[in-house]
Amino acid sequence: MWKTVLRRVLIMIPQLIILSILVFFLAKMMPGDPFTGQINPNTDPKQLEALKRAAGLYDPAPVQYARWVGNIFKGDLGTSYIQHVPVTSLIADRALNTFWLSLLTTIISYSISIPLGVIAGKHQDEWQDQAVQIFNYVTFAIPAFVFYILGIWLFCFLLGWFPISGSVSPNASGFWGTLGSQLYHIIFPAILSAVITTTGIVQYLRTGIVDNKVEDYVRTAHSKGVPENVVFNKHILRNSLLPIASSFGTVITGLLSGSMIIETVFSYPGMGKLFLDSIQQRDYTTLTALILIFGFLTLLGNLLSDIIMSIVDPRIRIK
Amino acid sequence: MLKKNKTTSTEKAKKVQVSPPASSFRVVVREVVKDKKALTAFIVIVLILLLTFGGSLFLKSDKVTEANIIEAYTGWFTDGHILGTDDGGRDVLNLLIMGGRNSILIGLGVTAVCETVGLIVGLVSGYYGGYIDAVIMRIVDFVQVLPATPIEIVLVTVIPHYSPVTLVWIISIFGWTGTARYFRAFVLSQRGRDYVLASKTSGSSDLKIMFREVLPNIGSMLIIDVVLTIAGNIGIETSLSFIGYGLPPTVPSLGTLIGFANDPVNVVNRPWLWLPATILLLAISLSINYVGRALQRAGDARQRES
Amino acid sequence: MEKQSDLLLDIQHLHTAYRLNGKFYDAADDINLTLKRNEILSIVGESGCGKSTIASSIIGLYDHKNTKVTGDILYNELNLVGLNESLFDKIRGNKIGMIFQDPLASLNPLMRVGDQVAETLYYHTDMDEKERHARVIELFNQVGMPKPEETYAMYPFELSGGLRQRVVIAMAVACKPEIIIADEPTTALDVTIQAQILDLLEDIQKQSQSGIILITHDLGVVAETADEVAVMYGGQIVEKADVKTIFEHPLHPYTRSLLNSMPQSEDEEEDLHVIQGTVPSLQNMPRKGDRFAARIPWIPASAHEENPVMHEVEPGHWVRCTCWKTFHFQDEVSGE
Amino acid sequence: MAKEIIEVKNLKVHYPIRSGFWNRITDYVRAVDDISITINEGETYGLIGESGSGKSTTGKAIVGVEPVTSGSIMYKGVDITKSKSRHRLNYNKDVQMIFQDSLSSLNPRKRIEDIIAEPIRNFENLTTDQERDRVQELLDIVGMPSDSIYKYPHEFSGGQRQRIGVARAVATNPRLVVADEPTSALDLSVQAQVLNFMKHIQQQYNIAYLFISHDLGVVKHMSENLAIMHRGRLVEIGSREDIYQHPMHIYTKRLLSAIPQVDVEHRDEHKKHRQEVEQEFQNDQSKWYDKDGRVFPLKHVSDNHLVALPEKEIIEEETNDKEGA
Repeated sequence: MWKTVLRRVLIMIPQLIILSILVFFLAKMMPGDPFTGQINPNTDPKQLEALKRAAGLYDPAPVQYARWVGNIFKGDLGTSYIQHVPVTSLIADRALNTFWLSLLTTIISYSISIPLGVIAGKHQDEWQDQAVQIFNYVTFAIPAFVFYILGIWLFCFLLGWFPISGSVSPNASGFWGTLGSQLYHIIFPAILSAVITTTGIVQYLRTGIVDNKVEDYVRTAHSKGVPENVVFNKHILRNSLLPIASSFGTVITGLLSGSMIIETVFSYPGMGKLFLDSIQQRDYTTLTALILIFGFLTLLGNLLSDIIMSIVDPRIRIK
Repeated sequence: MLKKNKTTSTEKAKKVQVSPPASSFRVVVREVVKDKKALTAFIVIVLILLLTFGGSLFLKSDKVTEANIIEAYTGWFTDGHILGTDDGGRDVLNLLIMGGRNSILIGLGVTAVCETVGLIVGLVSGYYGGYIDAVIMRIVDFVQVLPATPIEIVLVTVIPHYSPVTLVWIISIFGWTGTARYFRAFVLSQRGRDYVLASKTSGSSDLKIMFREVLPNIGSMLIIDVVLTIAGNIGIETSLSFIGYGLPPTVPSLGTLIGFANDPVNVVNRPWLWLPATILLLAISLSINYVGRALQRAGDARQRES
Repeated sequence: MEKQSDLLLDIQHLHTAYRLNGKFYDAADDINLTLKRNEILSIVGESGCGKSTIASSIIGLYDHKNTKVTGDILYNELNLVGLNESLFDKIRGNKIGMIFQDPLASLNPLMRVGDQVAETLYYHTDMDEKERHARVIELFNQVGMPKPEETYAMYPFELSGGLRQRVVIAMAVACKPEIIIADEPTTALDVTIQAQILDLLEDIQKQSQSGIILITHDLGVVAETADEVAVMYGGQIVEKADVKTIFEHPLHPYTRSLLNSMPQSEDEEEDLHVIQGTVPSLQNMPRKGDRFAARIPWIPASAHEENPVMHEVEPGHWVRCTCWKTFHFQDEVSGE
Repeated sequence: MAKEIIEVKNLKVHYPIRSGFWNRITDYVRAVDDISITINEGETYGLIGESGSGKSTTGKAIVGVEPVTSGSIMYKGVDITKSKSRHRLNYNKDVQMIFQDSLSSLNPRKRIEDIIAEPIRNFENLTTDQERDRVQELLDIVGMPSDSIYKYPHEFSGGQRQRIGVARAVATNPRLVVADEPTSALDLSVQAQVLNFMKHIQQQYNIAYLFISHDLGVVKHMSENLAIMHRGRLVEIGSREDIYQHPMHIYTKRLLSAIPQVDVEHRDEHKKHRQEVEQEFQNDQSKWYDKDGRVFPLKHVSDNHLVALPEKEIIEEETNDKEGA
């Protein structure tokens, strides 16, 4: 198994390299440079040229790339054009916000979708299943942002149950007060994005259960005199949960790309919001760093999926 | 004499009732007519198409998007604006019609590109297998792990002479991989079937086998995938427009209209700006998906039969 | 006279119907069979004749929503038809063991094979985990598993077809059941493995004094292993006798046709016998008259009974319909 | 002496096994490992083996749909293991195939007419009318009604579909048809029908069959000469009589003894004999297989009876036995 995992990690290296090259060229395509907005507009153009030359902006691309990568390894992702602070520190607390939102979303998402998938699979074609199918169809069909808008309109504006923006109330004080306020701000966006991400898991689980139910080995288990509910839990459900376990990584990946929209709708200060703010302000260093981080996390999510799969599936584990 | 006998037997055969495995098109018609809810969904789609495509025939795009500050934020049913006006005094109904058409067109455009590319890549990868497949799948894997939305947004902002066509290409960069995977898996399962081998021994070329033997078996899958992908792609375009990085500002989109809801003032006080567009997009997404699901069920049922 | 206790299973007027497009059709139609201790009863017939339906009816494994079972399946005075599920679970795997056709599909792919065998013991014995493990190893030895200890921790995909079927057999006989139902146990296996598996079944039967119902389409397997034989066509038993009688004095036209179409005759140059027409589907099966009549059209309708029933032509030899009396093959006519 | 139609020489089909950390090729699966057979015009040549013995791979290599690792397959004096030479010869016009799974081998979305006409369209220039007449004629030969041409595969039963498969295989008047387990998915009575049609067509058009099967009863009924395969190699080649009456290799004996016999009277003797042979097979592995478990090269014991014999003593011992018998 360790060989499989190690090989899988090694596969990530070329992917990372290609990703970084891609991001590098994307960054090159963007207008502006580190001196934009930093230097007094009255500076002599010749002096500016000299500064740029000294900063290596006229070096051949590979040299610049190598320097850029070298800096990344040193933990230097550049300085924000606009805020004039290191990008890393800019991203750090935003990343934490996104992390909490994603974590809560994931927890809610699985705690909704697994029971729903089990109910639908167990009561295939009965009313329970049909109800889940309707839920599933709606969450699949509605574009996420439409769902968020309708949700915020109904629950935040009309009913006034949840705050419409921010990550914490400015009036919150004390440890518990702050935490409570944070949770209050985070819970609704988390529920909304959790509901919209259930589709895949519910569908996989339902299909898995429905398919496994008619497998011969289930008949064998019955013929051994294993009670019905044990056959379901021990044989059918366990085997159907396997592919779900590996979906974990991809769910995280999905949340990352979804963070942009949910954070916009709720004005939640996370990485997605930071990304959109940066693009609006033409803060290209921050943008580049964020794309790189997004890409890296996506790769990591996929790696996680594969590793989980290789641990839980004996057919991959033993080899 | 012998010759004559043969022709008569052939003619007799022609009269015999034949029931081919229903063609993809027939499945569409039959399933949609049989399922009343799907029929309703289908009618909704037709109505929306009539409204948006038919309506936009009577509109001039530059007129629709022309700003007229004096008339800004007119409410519903006032001054001849059934759905009021936006911040630039533009008629929301006109924007809705044009935006609906544009969003659907982008969805169709992206689907056309992605399905074509995905189908060809899936066919080649699945049929040839081996190294060709391995290389193609590595590429697919890589494109799939790229963070699509951020890159799309950056491309939208950095590409010069940016137009709706550019947007179609940008979204398509990331859209073809799912389709390619889907068809590859199917072709891979067909490749092992003996009818492909039988065609080979019958002297048919690889190209002929791929397009004349394997492709017809994909037919209904393709239709289902196209229908569901259109809905998904409309979603992607409107999402991007919603956050301000989809269609150019001069080109109306449902996403842009819904984007008005990002301002709390609009949410509470000016629902005409975003609510109609939200409802229209909801109707489009739900009905297209419903038809897609109905087709999928039909396809599954047929697979079980054979 | 046989002792009463030798009778393991007494099936009377069993009807098993499946729902198709809202209507029920008998897939097993008025089945009467008995299974005795130390006996191998073989049910033989072509695909779709209803032989597996009988097996699933006995062990109570069918889709309860779309299947209707009537009649009696008596096991020690206990009627298995309509038996409460929790009671049935005490019998399945314990008193009745089942072996299926495809050994790979019948094993849980994600569970160690040893644990799968031990699961049976868990539900029917008081053994603790250690004892169960020991018993599984013992069983693996008994079914001729080359390395029982190593095999215990293996997954089905790591074993060959023959070894997988040995696991399935170990599972079926773990609790020393009185009745073993083997549904096409060797169809998915090579002939050399088939021979070993059949031998194994016979050995187990001798040791445990159980009765085996062997369901197969292979007449050779029947001839080699069975004691009693029931030949099925179109959901009905058409001929029933001991194995010698079936192969040496077959009477029913279907039995005779089947035996004739086997490519084992000494005269290789001659054409094989072909049974005209095809087996009608469940929905199109004629429910009146002789179901095989349509495939022997040269026999006059008057030769068939209106409602064919089983006749005991000799003690223990039962044949459905009276058409066998006038039956002859087509070429026998032209030869006259 | 019959003229030979195809000569397989030292055919090898190996698949790489990748393992270890770098997924390098560490070994090969020797699916077909150095086999040579000759098929004569108009005869049925039986190829017998258990699953995984390489018999199907051999068949596919002969039809030209399985890439060959080494060795040659000579047809009309040309080695057809290269696709170029197959193309030049229009090889598949003369060498066709019948498959085991009749449903899988017929494209579900094509009508019977188009299925049977496919090889005709690729190899012959016929007008639409001529082509249709040819298809009708072929359906007639395999006993299918003429209205079948407008139907689709799913409308037929397994036996009927297999007859359509036979019609397609003989559409271009081939000289050799490779039949890969053509009846093993069929019921007994339907199997009889298909086998009868195959024999009739053979007599009518002088087609040679390579009949691949695991069923020794069927092969005995069909073929004059046969070869037994085990672990990718041939263990014994000979006439029907050689193999069934005087088997020499322990594996052949084991295979033959394992066939269930419809002889209730003697079933106990048969069982005893089978178990003795099995015992011998288990005990004498080292005598009949080399240290890697490979079958030895074939040696002539008579003109056309070849056996994979290891040492001289056994040959003598066995031939003595044979003479004694």
